[in-house]
Amino acid sequence: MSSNRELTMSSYVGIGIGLMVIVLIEVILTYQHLPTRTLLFSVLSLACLEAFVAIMYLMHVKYERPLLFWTIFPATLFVFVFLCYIWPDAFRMFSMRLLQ
Amino acid sequence: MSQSAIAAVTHHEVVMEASPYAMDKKKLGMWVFIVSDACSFAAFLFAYGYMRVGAPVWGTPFGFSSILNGVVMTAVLLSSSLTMLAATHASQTGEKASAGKWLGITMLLGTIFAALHLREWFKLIAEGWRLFYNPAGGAAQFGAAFFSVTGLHLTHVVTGVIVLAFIARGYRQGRYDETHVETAGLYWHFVDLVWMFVFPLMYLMNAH
Amino acid sequence: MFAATAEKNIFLGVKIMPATAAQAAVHHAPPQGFIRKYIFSVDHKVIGIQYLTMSLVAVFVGMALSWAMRIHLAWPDAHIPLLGWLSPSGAPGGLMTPEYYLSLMTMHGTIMAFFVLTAAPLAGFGNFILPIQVGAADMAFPRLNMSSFWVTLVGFILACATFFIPDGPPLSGWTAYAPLSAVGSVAGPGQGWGQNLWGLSIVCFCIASLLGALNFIVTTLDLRTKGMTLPRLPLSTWGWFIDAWVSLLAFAVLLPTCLLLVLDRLAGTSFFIPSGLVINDQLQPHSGGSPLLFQHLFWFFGHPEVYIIILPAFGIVSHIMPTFIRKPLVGGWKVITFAEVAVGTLSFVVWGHHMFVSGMSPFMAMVFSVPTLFITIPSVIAVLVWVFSLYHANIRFDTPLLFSLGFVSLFISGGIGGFFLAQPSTDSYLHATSFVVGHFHFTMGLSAIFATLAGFYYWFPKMFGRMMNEKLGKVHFWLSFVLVYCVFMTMHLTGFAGAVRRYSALVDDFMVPLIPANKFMTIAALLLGATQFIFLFNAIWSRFKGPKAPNNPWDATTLEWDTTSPPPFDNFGGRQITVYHGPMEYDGEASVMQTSPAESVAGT
Amino acid sequence: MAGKIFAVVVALITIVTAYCVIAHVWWMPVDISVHGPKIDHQIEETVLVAGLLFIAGQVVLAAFVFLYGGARNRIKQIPGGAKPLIVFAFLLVGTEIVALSFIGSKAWGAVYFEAPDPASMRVDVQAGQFAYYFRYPGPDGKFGSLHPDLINEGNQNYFGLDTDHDADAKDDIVTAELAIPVNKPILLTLHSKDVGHSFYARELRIQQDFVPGLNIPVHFTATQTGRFEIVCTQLCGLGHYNMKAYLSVLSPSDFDDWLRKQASMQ
Repeated sequence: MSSNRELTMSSYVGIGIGLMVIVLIEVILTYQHLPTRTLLFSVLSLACLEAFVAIMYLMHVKYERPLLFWTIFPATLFVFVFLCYIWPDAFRMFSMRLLQ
Repeated sequence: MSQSAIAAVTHHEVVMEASPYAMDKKKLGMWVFIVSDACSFAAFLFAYGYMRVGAPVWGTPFGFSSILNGVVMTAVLLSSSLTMLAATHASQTGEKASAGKWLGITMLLGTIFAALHLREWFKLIAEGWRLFYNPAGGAAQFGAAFFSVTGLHLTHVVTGVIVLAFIARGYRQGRYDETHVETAGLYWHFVDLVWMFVFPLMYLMNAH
Repeated sequence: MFAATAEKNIFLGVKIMPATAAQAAVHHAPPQGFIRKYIFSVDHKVIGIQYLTMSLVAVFVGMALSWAMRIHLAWPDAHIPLLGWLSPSGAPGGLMTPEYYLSLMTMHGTIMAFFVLTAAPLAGFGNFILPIQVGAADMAFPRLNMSSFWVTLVGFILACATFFIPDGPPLSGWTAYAPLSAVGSVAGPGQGWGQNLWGLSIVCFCIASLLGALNFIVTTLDLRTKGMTLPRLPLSTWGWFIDAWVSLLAFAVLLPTCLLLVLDRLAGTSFFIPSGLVINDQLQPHSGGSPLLFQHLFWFFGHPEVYIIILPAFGIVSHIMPTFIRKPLVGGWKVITFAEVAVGTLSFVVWGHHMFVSGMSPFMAMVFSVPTLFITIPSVIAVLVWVFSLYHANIRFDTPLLFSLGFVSLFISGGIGGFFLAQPSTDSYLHATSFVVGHFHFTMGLSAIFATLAGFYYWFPKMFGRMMNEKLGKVHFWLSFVLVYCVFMTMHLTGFAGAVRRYSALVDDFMVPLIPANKFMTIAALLLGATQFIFLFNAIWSRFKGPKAPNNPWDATTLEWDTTSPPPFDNFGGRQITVYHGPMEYDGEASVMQTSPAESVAGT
Repeated sequence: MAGKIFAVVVALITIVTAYCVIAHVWWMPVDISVHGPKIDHQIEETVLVAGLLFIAGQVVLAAFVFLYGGARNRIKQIPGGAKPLIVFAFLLVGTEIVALSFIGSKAWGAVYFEAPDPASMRVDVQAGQFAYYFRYPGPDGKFGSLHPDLINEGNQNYFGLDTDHDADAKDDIVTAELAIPVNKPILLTLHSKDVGHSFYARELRIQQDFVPGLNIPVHFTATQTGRFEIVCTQLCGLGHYNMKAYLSVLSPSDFDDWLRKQASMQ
């Protein structure tokens, strides 16, 4: 079983600190009084970056066979992407609501 | 290779087709579980987004203290991920004692995270937030979304701590081997990973 | 150094999986004692039979419910004493009330869709057959497997319990649309604890299905015996494997949906309940939720669910046909599997066609309509494969094949209705008419049931070591086949006249002329139900009195026929199984076992 | 033998079904709306396309089962293997699908994408367990605002109108029947009082759900006078089967008389 021997503990600590830094950036962004949408997209993309690092290194998908990556990512993304079909109705709900 | 596995192989040779992932089946199973669990969390978060987009007014209740609390929680959970890695690492190099120690620390950090989170919950409840009531005015869905999403995550954390306790015990007694520790580790990292989305979406997006 | 050995063995193309071996070792000695052997057994064969038994009970319960409904539709003032005993309030003196009709309809849908059509073909046969077909000693996680059955059973018991609580079963349909299902007992009888139990039952079923799917996926990927490469997997295993992926992702979304619904009901949240609802002159406290959100989340699961039900049927039929037509399917394993993958994938992007008239954005209706129409292409390819494989075949008309052919015919007829319901413009007339009822009873209901029966007649000898009675089997098929068409094709046709579904009485001016048609359907449905008792008798009688079955009664080629009937505890008695051929080595009378080193006769 | 029986049975089923569809044994009522013909045409197109596939599929299945029973045939695959099947599926079914969705999208657009005529007559429709109520704006042409807390079946305030303080609400005309003038564009706004309901008028070729909490617009023009049924097709509770209202399409003069009569009864 390919273990996480490819990375030493110290490099993991480095990654952990890196992730923490990204979180702090998110917090700082939160207080820049950005428009909600801009804030949402920026923190979401940062969160995706974090998730990617976490999956690749902490869960060391990077050191497994590529097939694992190509199994779990498409499946999960597939669901996320197509759940987005609900947004048009969310916005309609805002404009068509009966009692404003 | 763990003693039980060696014994098994010598006792009962079964030549199998190679696993296309070349990994232990428990790990593969955990990955499949993670895929489905991620989708479940996604559904919760999409429901929250839908509520929020559709709401005419959406209150943002969190002051800086809550955000700070959240940052500390994130730090705790992240470091627990690192200690979990240390445990896995130790178990793979056969240092049973240190692996057990690191597992203990991970459980401790997990518990601290849960405690901090519950403190936040009780603070909100004391301020009058409920699943169905929003004291600050604005959509009543905030309480519903916040408590259900973070509640689900909290359940995962608590479950994780309990599972780790069982694994640690079984590992010390030699009933479990390093693959069990590694599999539990995968779950723990996943809980951490989910928090990386819950924190910005539930806390930062609701900071005033 | 463990890693090292693993790498080395992969390099050799053969890998020793210590964990698996350990599993096998642990399971080498069968458990002792009745409880461990037959009740809380971790043996996939016992669990498979447990699932099938549960589904058999469920299917007859569901059928009885449909009988009661059909009788009420045709003869509204008929007294059914049994109902009066079951629910004095719902059917005083056996005369069904409108709300009790809806309760029965809800439970018919729930029990059939979840505990029969989802449980039997996938969890039932999958559990019993899949590990044997890949040459494994058991599922990847036997204890998990056992727990998923028991959780399913709890779900089933919760669902049935609704009949015996004073409140009665819920009346909001198996789709449980909010807000009717979310506001609580104020919305009508059965909407109190009946609906709560329903929600909890579905939550249990979701968890069990997720665990089961996980188990199937890992078993298929990791526990294949030497030489059982993916192209050599039997087509039924392909069906279950693809199906496991679909149900893994779909149930992962239904679970939170049901949890949110339960929260709305029990904790006062308002995910699915908007502001200012006045029910029975009572202003509801909820505010700001959206019924459409529930419909979206439910159908995101709900449409894949239809394919979760039909994909194992695809697999079972594709597995059975070559055996009885004595030749491989056209295009071998590739084409049919491609079709199944395509259907499974597309099934996630078409759910909106259940919501064309639901107030969803009309632009989204177009977005959903196109993939819905395109999903017919892989379905048509699958049908063409089945039909054109019959060309120059040597067909043996045993009962399993008859049911497979019936499946193909029903699936064609049902699929045709899809053209009407996939287009918003035509759906806006036919939506919620009996056309829809006929359509989904053909495609997911009866097709899946026919495939399941085919599988049952096919694998019964392997499961119980005895043959079923062929004559009774054939009688069962002919009556079922004709009567199914009498009931559900008539539903299609009356749908064109706008016959609205889910009506407990036909009182509208334009519904009254349809009463004769409904009487005809009712009689046919009663006969159809009665026919199933032939099957029940056949199964029970053959189980104990049937002639002993040889190891391979159908001269089939896959692994389950290369072991005793019924198989020993570890499936192959500790033999090393090595696979040399694909699953469809048929050439007329000649056939080659997957495990035999002899050279191929079909060139697969 | 079994094969021959199977073939015959399948053939019979196909013939009977085809007959029932072609002979319109059960069929749609005559359409009375402007957009209806497009939908009818689309349904006929689909009947043609789907019907041909249905007959072809069943007949080929029956024929093969009829021909190739027993052990005497020399085993062989169809010439060219699976390729022609796949090509056939993609070309024929694919083109049919594209054609259908192209024409169908026009019919759908005619109903849902066209903005309602600004001159259309507005009627507010409220569905509740288990009845429809219709509201006409009255002389001032304005609808009074809704107050769910005021809804009271007892004093017949079905919409929750505040007639004491709300001037717009005073002259609103509430009826239990939907009467409309013929050949005049109508704009309905559907909203529900309690749970989900639906507005299904077969002759108008319109089916539209009421979504609690939302205002759903529907617009159409009736081309024939007469009295037609509006029924609920969205499961709404125990009275679902009996939830209906009547749609009277009247000549303009009759309609004015009717509306005056209703106003006097408020």
